[in-house]
Amino acid sequence: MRLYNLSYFIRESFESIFKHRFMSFAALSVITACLLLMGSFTLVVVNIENMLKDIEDKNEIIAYVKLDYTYDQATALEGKIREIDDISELEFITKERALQDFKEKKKELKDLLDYIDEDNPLRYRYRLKIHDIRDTETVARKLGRIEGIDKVGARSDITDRIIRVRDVVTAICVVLIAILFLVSIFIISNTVNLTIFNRREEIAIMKMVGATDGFVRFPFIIEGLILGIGGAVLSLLLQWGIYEYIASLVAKSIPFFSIISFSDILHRLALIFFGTGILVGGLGSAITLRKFLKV
Amino acid sequence: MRLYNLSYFIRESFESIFKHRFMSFAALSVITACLLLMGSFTLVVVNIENMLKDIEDKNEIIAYVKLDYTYDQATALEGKIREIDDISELEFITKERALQDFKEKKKELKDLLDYIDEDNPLRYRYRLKIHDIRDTETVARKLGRIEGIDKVGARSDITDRIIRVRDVVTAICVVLIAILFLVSIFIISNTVNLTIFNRREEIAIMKMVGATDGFVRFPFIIEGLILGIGGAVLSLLLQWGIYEYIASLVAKSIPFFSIISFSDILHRLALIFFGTGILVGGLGSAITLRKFLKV
Amino acid sequence: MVRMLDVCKVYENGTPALAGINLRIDEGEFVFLVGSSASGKSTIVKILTSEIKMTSGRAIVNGRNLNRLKPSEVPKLRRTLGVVFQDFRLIEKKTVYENVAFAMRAVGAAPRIIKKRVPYVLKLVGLENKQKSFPYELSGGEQQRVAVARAIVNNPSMIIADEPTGNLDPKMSLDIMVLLDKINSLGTTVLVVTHERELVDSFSKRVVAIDNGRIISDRTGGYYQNEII
Amino acid sequence: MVRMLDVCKVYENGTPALAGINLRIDEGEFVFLVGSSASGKSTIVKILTSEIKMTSGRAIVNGRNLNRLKPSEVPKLRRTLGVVFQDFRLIEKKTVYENVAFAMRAVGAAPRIIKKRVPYVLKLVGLENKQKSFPYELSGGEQQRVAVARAIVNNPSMIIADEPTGNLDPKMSLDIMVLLDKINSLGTTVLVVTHERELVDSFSKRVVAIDNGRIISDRTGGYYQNEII
Ligand SMILES: Nc1ncnc2c1ncn2[C@@H]1O[C@H](COP(=O)(O)OP(=O)(O)OP(=O)(O)O)[C@@H](O)[C@H]1O
Ligand SMILES: Nc1ncnc2c1ncn2[C@@H]1O[C@H](COP(=O)(O)OP(=O)(O)OP(=O)(O)O)[C@@H](O)[C@H]1O
Ligand SMILES: [Mg+2]
Ligand SMILES: [Mg+2]
Repeated sequence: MRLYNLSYFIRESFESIFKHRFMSFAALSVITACLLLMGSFTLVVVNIENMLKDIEDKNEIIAYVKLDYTYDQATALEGKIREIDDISELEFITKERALQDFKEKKKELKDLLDYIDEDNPLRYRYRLKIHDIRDTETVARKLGRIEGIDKVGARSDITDRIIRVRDVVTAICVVLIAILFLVSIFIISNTVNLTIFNRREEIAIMKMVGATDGFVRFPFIIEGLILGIGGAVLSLLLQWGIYEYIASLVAKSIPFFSIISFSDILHRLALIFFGTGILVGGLGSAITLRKFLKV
Repeated sequence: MRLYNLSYFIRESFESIFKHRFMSFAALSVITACLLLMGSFTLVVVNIENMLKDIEDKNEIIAYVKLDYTYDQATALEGKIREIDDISELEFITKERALQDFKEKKKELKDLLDYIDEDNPLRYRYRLKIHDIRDTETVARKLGRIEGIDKVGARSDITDRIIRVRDVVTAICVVLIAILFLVSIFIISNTVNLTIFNRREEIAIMKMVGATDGFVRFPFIIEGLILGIGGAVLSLLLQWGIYEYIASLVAKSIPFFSIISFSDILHRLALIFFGTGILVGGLGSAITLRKFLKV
Repeated sequence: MVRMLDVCKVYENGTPALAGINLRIDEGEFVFLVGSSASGKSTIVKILTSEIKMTSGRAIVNGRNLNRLKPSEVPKLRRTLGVVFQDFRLIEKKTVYENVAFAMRAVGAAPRIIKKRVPYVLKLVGLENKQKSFPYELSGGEQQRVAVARAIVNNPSMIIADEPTGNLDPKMSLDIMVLLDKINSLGTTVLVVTHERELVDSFSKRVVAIDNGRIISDRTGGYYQNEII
Repeated sequence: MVRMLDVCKVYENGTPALAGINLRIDEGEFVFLVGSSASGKSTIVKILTSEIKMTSGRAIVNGRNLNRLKPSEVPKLRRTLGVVFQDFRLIEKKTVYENVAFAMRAVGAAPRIIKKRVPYVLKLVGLENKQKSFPYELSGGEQQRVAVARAIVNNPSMIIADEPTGNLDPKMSLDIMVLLDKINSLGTTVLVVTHERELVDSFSKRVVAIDNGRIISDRTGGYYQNEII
């Protein structure tokens, strides 16, 4: 392709966007709107996943040391426990600490418990967290096999619930996001279709005066790309504003809920936005055009 | 309007949908897709709200009776407690039941607790639930003022958290749904715009041969209505299928999570779908047409 | 019936099209409007049909004052006119029959009457076999004849035909003109814009010639005969 | 250069348009194609430009066999032709200049050449002042002249003009025809479809007459003179 053709194509595309501003505006705003929907949904999902991760983090396993083990014997177990994979945090708790904690939790029984201080019935114990909540049972079994560990308190009922809730939430989110993406892409390409359909005569005339398919198609594709990228930029900016606003609202009303910062997901979001914009704007135009080029 | 005009308008609308099938299909599928998005989101939100309600239901207030009250004195308090509004459930728990429960919860301490059976340090108590979790504090205060109630255990920290989470979740959902609705309506009317834009010449010609605005507009509006209602029916059916499928998936994997049955929300959903379809299809066409009727 | 008084038209882009037109066409007249390309003929037609607004001057068409015409009255004016547009303006997605029938429906004609009248008029222009064709399935001349049929179908009180025979062979052009003449003899005012000199000369009618937006001649019979090119 | 051998065309809706056309036009010839409305003239043009496919028969245009033309070769064929379409087919959103320039860009002309050639050609058809106008801002005759300008701008080896003067006054029609004649004398083959009998008679050229999809006469000079209507 000659260089002056390229410059012609680009000039032509910009001019055409302006000349068909009614349709360009329609296409641009639909692309922006759809990307915004995709983005909002992705952000919500990412935050939900993050919240579930938080809950998982609070889930812990307690390994009780045999009642007759001395302090030294109990602390000596640490090495063996550390041999188990997947453990992310490990903390040794003395009998005294345990009783203290218990008293604080159950103030009602404090008087009662106070007079058993000398004869503490509690055991030394380890409190540990693991990387993947799914491995709770495996880790518990491994802990149980260690000589000196009496009992393992893994609230596997709750763990199980959390896992299952997370799985279902993830599944629903994936389904919803998939629907949303398909619908968005469908809507965008539909709009692109309509705008090109609107110009089918123009295309036919170009072909009649001897233009090749490529020559007709090129400016359309560039036009599609410009609109796609424009939509991506616009929606990214809008998304940013909306997200920061909602995030600040949430931070004010539920401070214990940690919201992911926008910059952490910016690159992922940008990838989705520009990917979709370019794909549907450029490739979408190219595919739609085929239909109308057969003249 | 003469009767034969009406029949002409209706025939004309159906014919026109068929003749412009490319655009009719575009409009119909965009309406369906957008309604489907709205619907899916509404269903998710309704279920989340329902789940939060479930959690609220599990939240309870404990009113402890003075330690020196006898069984008869303690049970006599029930009448006074019932005088407080908002209470939805009320249960009296004896000292013995309370100790029993406690032992079961803390099996570790069973041996220790066993030998205080004769000297039970626990108090009689009432367990109660209220209609609106927001009133927890008020109810707790009122309970505290009753002669014979020693202490009120309302986990107002957790209650507070739940309230705040619910409020934020509701707020986010409202914002997201609002965005989604606006975007959907925008996209649909955009598509309607484009299809009418595509027919601007046809409209201009009709006006040039002496047709009044109303005469040109009427078939367009009927056409818009048909497409809007068609889209609503289609999306309602699709929504139903998708929902039942996901619901059965969820029921299998997290049985403790109660999903609302589709028939319970059918009427609300139908209202949204048909409302939007009719509004944007019919009214949208009417408004867009104004622009092109000025010839 | 037309009265134009000092009508000027300058298009939005600054092109002057009419520079003071004074024209009076009475009820029942038959007038040819001739003039070279771009002299302003179609502009006059567009002003008479209220498709565009004049820049200055005054005009009355079929008793309606164009200077004070409300938007809601425009359809009423157009219903008294039968117009053949230079570019035909057929509805692409309607058949020949429907294109003509639509003009009747727009004026509120009853279906019974439409069913009789449309085929009759299509036969007049020689298209009885093309009723179910779409415009894109017609030859240029056939499209033009559909436009003529649509213009006369409502028995308008005035027919304005902008170049109604440009795509027709001489024989058919003559037929159409004879048809318009016949309609005229029944009382309808007729204004025909045309380039076809032979045609103009073969009718002894009033000929208004315009050039550069001005009327340069207005007389009856054989306009071209006196000219040398 | 055209060879048509028993070319027939029946449209999708069953309308027979051509019933065995045999036509030979040699390099450098000037041919008028005449015939009444709907006789099949435009159908021949559309087959030659590969806009539609013939139903049966064989045809060669400028050395390309239409029966074996691949879709990718269609643009190459069209670049050797300059076509004036009966319905003009100007791009609505491009100015007069751009409409003509586009045809040059499509064949890969350099911008420098385009900048010189387009105004020159527009001047030939008398539109030097309308370069920046859009088609809807032009009179019927002006649009037609843009179409003529576009057809000749690329110096095609053959010009096919379907009714190129239907909207032009006699003087301008003659000018256009003289222009085509001049181009022809420089070696370009020219095929003109027309109804204007005077025009045909004022040139002593080969006249092919067609009726009902068949060639009924093919001789040189004064076709209409020998006819009585
Ligand atoms: N919409 C418009 N905007 C700007 N200029 C216009 C417009 N329509 C017509 N013109 C210009 O006004 C002048 C008169 O145009 P008009 O269409 O009245 O000519 P005409 O006599 O009908 O010519 P023809 O015989 O070629 O149809 C021309 O110079 C034309 O370019
Ligand atoms: N796309 C089409 N589909 C069906 N029939 C068609 C189509 N195009 C043309 N015809 C028919 O084919 C016949 C010849 O048409 P054509 O356009 O070749 O006529 P023409 O000689 O150019 O006439 P005119 O001088 O009126 O332009 C006519 O009867 C016409 O109705
Ligand atoms: Mg004109
Ligand atoms: Mg033709």
